[in-house]
Amino acid sequence: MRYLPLTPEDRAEMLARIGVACVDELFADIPADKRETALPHLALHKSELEVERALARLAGQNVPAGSVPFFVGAGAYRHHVPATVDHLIQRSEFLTSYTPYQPEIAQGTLQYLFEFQTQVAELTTMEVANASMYDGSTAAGEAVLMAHRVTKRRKAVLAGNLHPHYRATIETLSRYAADAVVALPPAPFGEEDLITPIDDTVSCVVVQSPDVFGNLVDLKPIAEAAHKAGALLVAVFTEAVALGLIEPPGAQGADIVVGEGQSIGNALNFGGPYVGLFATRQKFVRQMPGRLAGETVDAEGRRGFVLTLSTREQHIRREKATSNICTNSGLCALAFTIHMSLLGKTGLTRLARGNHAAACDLADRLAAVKGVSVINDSFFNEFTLRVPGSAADVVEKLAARGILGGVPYSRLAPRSGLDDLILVAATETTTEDDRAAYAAALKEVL
Amino acid sequence: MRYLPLTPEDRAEMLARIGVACVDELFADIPADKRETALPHLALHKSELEVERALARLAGQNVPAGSVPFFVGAGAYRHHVPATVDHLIQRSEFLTSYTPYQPEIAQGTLQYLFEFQTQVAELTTMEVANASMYDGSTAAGEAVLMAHRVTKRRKAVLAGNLHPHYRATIETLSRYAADAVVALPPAPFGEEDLITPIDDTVSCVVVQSPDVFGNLVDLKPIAEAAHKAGALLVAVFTEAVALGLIEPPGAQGADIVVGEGQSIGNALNFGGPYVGLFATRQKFVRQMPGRLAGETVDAEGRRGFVLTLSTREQHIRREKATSNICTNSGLCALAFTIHMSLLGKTGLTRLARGNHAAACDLADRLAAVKGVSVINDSFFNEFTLRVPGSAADVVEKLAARGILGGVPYSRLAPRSGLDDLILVAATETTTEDDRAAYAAALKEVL
Amino acid sequence: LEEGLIFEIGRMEVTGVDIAEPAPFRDRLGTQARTAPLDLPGLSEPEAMRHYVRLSRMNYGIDSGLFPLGSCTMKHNPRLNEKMARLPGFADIHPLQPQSTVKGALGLMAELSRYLLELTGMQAVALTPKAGAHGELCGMMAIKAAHAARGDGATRHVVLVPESAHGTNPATAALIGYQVRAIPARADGTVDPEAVKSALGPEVAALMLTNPNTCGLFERDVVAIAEAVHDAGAYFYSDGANFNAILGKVRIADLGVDAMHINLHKTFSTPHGGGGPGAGPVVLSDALAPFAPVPALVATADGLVLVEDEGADGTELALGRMSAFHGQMGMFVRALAWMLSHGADGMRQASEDAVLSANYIRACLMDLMSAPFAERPAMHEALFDDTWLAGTGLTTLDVAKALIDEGYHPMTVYFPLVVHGAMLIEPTESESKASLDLFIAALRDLAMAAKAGDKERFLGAPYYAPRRRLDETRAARAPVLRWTKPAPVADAAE
Amino acid sequence: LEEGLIFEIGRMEVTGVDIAEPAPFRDRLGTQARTAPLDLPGLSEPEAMRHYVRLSRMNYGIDSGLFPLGSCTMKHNPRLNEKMARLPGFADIHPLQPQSTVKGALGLMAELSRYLLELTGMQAVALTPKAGAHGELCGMMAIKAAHAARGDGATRHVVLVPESAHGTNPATAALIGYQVRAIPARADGTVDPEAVKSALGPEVAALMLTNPNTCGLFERDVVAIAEAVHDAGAYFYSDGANFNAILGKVRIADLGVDAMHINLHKTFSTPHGGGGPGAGPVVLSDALAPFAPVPALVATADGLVLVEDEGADGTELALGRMSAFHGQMGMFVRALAWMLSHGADGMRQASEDAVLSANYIRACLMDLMSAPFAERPAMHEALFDDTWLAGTGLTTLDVAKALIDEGYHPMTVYFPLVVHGAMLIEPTESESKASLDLFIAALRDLAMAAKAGDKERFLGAPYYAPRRRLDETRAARAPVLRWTKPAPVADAAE
Repeated sequence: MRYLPLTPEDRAEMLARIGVACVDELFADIPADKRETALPHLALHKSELEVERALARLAGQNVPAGSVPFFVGAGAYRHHVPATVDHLIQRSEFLTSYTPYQPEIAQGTLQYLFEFQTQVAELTTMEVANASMYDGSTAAGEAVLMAHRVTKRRKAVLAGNLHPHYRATIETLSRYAADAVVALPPAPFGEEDLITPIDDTVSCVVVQSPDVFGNLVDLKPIAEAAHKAGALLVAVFTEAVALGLIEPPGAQGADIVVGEGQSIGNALNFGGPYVGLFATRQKFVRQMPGRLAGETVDAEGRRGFVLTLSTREQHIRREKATSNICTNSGLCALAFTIHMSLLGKTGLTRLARGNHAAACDLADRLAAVKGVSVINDSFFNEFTLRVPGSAADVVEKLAARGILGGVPYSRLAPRSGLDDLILVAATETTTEDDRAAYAAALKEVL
Repeated sequence: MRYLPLTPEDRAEMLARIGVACVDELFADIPADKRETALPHLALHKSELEVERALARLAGQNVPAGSVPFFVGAGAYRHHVPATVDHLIQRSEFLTSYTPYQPEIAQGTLQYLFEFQTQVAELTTMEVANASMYDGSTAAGEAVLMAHRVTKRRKAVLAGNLHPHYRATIETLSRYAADAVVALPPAPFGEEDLITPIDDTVSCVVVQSPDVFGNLVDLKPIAEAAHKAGALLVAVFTEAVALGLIEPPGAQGADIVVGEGQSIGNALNFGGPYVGLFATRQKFVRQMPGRLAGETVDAEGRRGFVLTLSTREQHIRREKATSNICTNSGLCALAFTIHMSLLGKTGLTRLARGNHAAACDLADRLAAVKGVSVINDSFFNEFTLRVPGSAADVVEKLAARGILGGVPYSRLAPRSGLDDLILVAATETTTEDDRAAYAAALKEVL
Repeated sequence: LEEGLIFEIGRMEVTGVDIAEPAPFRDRLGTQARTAPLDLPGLSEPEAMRHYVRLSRMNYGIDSGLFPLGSCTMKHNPRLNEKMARLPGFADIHPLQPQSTVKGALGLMAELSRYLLELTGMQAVALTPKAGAHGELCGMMAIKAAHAARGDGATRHVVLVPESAHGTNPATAALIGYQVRAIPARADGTVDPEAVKSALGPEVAALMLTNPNTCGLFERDVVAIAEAVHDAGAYFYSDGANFNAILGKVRIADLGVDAMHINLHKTFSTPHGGGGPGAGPVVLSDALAPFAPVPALVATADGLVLVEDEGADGTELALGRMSAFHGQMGMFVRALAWMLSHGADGMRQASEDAVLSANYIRACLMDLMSAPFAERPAMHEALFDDTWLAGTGLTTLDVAKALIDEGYHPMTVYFPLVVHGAMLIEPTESESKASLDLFIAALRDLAMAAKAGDKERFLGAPYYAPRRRLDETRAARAPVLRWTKPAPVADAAE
Repeated sequence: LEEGLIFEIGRMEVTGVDIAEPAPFRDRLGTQARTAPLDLPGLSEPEAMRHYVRLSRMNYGIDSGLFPLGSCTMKHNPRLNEKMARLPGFADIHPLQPQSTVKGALGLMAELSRYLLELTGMQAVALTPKAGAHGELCGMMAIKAAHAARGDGATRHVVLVPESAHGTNPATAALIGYQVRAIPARADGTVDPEAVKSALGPEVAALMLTNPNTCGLFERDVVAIAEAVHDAGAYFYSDGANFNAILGKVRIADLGVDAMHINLHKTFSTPHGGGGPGAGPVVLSDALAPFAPVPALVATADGLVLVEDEGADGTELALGRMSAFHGQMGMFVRALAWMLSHGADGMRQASEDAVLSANYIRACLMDLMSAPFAERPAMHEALFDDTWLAGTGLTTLDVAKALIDEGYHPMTVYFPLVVHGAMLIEPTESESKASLDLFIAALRDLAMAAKAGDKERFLGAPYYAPRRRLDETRAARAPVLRWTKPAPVADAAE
């Protein structure tokens, strides 16, 4: 076996040194009647070539986004990632390192986490950010729990236009933690009233912008109402690139900002691994979940970085921890921070503008198709199309024509009654030809 | 431009420091009437995404070997290369380093070259090897020049079954160096008489085994005859994997062994870059071309490695150098040595046996097709098929059926009159299905 | 070895990505165009390459040397797996594409599930959890859901956790409102079934047990413990962190386990990546299978279907949704590549080699270092305490830091909490005997130096790392968690 | 930082590649089965990974820091290019597949050719040469063939080469039987047309000239030199090693060049890889174009065809074949990716930035270090000699080794030969101003230390590298060029 360095001779010598006759003596504590002697339904070891063939066969049964005109978003976005990013995250010293609990030999990880935290804080216009969560949806769940800790209240209000998966993730967590959730119905066609549900029992109101339908939401009045009631505003985003062009939640009064960081530096990966962004105000930092890298000095006075405030964490605090999170998204955060460093303000702004331009062009083309309308007043790189009949059918028919045209809202929220809406995204990776092909195909399938 | 770190402000500051008004003043020595102000027929800079699209479009117009049943050899062989190899050669410190003229900060390169030299010597059963040449064919040219230097004679005898490209490479070099070449006619069907042409004006006889038709050649009698006449035996191979299973030239009296190293660790790459192997006897080492890494110690007595015997080389010896070679195949040699280290004797022997088994199976299947014969008495992983009619037509017809079935000998040697022979290779990357498909298709096209 | 922060070396007008400005168009940002400053400096590509290469060189990884991190299982990460995960058919597909366009992805998830179920003997697997702790959360939610469905959810509010457990266990239990009751270990380092029995009662919802446990021992009374738990109407949650020791040696279903998460990034070698991403699929017993979260993979007459809706047929009891989308596909590919590569024979051999290596290390060091519980065979970890340091004036931490100077990552220290000054060494199956022997020699040398009174070698360590010991107290007292622009330096004339 | 040789750490029975034994079969090896021993130890995959990662860490690359290697042009290597070269449509195609199955590959070669011809203004390009020196050989063979075709091949046996030339120039000329006649440089570091004229004669076949030359200067009388060469019936070969300075600034055809090789691994950034592979396409003038080697790419009515046969129509005058197959395809892809990425604007800018940076370095150092020929603008290299070291007891080599301790690769030293103790610094266009300023500061600090008499800092340098200075004399005196099994140690009792 190519991965196992010990030879039969090595094993014999080692057994002799230990003083046992055979390796099974080392497994003596497993009850004899429970021991397994084989795995009869699993194949024996395979060569690299055989494994490649087996997996390539499975990969070949999928339609990669890059092979077709592609307009799927709804929480995960296809952007072009520079080759440098993937090269660098595969450096042995990044890829095969551990959580940086030994800072003397983990300054590489700790410094990029410190840089990542700064970038996330800057992007969201918040004061501090942590060193990443699993993804946007679980970060949203953690944000609600944190708001409960900060306000000592246990009821969250969720906007109706929150991504249904995020809503479900929060609801699941809250249900098992026995916390209350007020989830408003989706409101694709008009402005939602998020003020009325806020009272002094509410710990936080969770609002997404751009929301799941693509609308840009003015967070300021909601923040004001929340603050007046002693509640926090938790702002959510699923497309980090948007923040290059739209007003960040931190500038609109948000207290906790969580989002999906996948779209910067990370591939679609069929849903994971992704990277959750989590930012808040300095005063709440001791209630934050997750890891934090902090600056300090070493014994010789040189600047260095360590994981800090770990008394919030499970490995120190156990049942009193702010979260149970341990392994998070280190390498995805690295991809994010490298891509962001390459972009900088100049590149991010251009990227965001290119996305917005592509989406505006696509919206115009599709809205020109008879029977179809774009429901949004405003959007970034994703909008919602209203089609005659079943959105799910339209998407399937487009797929049969080789166009991945978006996500039927009904797939995310089957019993919402909103069966004629398609969420459509256009990034810089779409070409004019792609967009024209979409409009043409849409005309055909309707 | 993503690759150019200077900003307009930087440039202005630097010009000021230099004391010129604009950058064109620095180009003042270019005659004014010759200066170019633009490149009107070349496009402006492109984004990564655009470059990827342009090149992927070209790549998509080719048929990759891995996508079809594939049996092409004739000097370049498709083997499975472990993912580890390509990962490691892309380590920044290997990929972006220079020729190791500064040994204190190039021990990584120097040590692997020393290991490479040892592996090549061991594989060929020779005493010493150099740190790589461009490829097998140019190494063969250098071997002839070296034999001339050693024997102080200027005439080479080339076996008729030498790969025609190798023969042409040697002939070209010899023609311009005004050295004599006796090139025997190809002899696919029987044993070639290489003894008779050897006399005391001959510096070397150049023999390939397995030869271009795949035959395994007994080098011992040729070596004896050469040595008796004061000439050297230059042994050539184009498939390094063969040496895992066949008697190496060094054990049969060869004085210089040259070969193509591509098939270990390196991709097909449409013909390059490859890596030339070059081994000889210790006593000839000062007549060798190319770089040599040697062992020594540093100022603290620690083992270390340096480039050595550089008084043979052009950067020291100029017109008296043993060769003009400078840049060679460092990274391809690294790929070779990593793959070889992974294989070891055990893996190489198994790999070679697997290749031979596949070729034997294919030969049996194809020989069973009516009208077709395998001309070889012996072979390793490549043999020659005699078909009725034009081999070139058969190969084209097979290609039209999605099978890359080998190389018509007539493509390599258009005026040899041998128009009905196909060189057919089978490596471990062919499957039983591939081989069956070949036999079936061959039956159809004849 | 100093490298500035990107905020120090980057500049606002520089970018390492060429993106053309779009042609003028009417924007649809409404009132929401960004007005806030965006102080994100950029790096040209050569600058970025150098910055991150230099940072990486301050790190230690498995590829640098032996990584004896007990309980964390840092084993070889095959590059084949990285290559496979990057096939466009896996990396470049969207979780919400029509399912008809991702049949291979669903096939891969099904095959991974089959392997996990074969290796554990369990009935169902939930693939979505994103890490071990997230898997624990999923498993414990399933248990809570099962109690609720049975009607005793309100009364069962206690979870039993041995003192030696990972911190995630009590943290997870507490996160969903359980009260944690600790179970002490007995003298031999394992859990006493009698202690479990006396802690059980009608208020107990579950026992969380790591097996092999964090002392590196197999809980030999696990069957009796499981029976007691079940007899008391509770469920048996097993922490799968140490699954690497028993692949193909025992099926946890046969031990009475109801739920266990599997860290793909430990057992199946998806890379740790400086702290993630991981993946924590949870296997479930018959009793808990109906409560698995959505999305769930279901084999139908039309092929595999991913049921995403909690209200759909067959998912009425589903515990809900753990996160957006379907789980860590990138990790699934890597883990399956590892399993296919090893095969049934290689996986058993891997566990045997891991256990053999740990016992070998213990056997070679226990004359110099103190190894508690050494009357039992170790599993894949060798546990030492700090008794052997008595009188040296040195601590476990000093030994760990001195090990850095020997070219190694330290072992896990001060965990498990049940022995004093714990040092937990896990060599994994990835080390050659020569590598183990060098590591043993380094530790023996340190042990002898410690006993000989060479305190300086330890107290100042590490001497040969990119940094000496860092001031963690200062970091926590006034946390600096982000870069901020330095205040302008006051004019010298003032 | 010590790492054993694979022969010391590997073992014969170990392999890092799983290959199944084939089913029994009748072999066809005849009498040629291997009987010779094969002492090639294997490494398991984890061992191999660690071995090479550790070796790599003893190296310095462009990604480690500024690489000021004059005349070698070590610039940023974009990873996009590596990715492109690995597309299966380029990496996994065989040179002898039917041409109908490699139309994209031929298209790529045609596009690369078009770029090279546009940049040089020349008439034809031979893509096959595998490195710069191989390109020189090709170009000089074309010249020899042209003379032969013209009938004066027998008489023209001399090639003129300036003293400042790369060693490959005289070595190449000598390789194909030419006698080398040196041309001295004039006081300003360039070639005097009068010196060329007086060296020319009916026996002269060609002049080989590097331009910009190895002193970093543009040969401002190049047009007159070319005319003189042509007037004498000889050809003008230009060494393209320094092409990086003039991309888009001047077309070499306009200067009278007949042949020039282009190092794709210098100008167009295909990685140096520790010594290769390179690629050395040769551009040819009208006069030499007919003599280009086979294979040659020809546009026909049916599309592109690669003519491989020297006897085919249109290749009657071909000089022959430089090597098997069609050239360094992997390098072609990388070079074209670089050119497309830069575009016409970026390539000009790259040359301007390279020249600007070299002049900036010279301007910032010439008060402390002696810069010959500084009355002329430098091109992309800044040349210093060792006059400034007079009286310090230090040599150019000492400065180079001391620079290692500052975290840099040394500059090119003792080349060109025409100035004493030369130090040739080429920053390339890949450095930021901040990076240049740090480098300048390091050199200024060293220069001041040298002048202040701090000899120890230099003579013992490098202090902070994986190795101190190595004993090259010992290596050459009794060369050890391969590992051999150590003789068994005599028994201690004997």
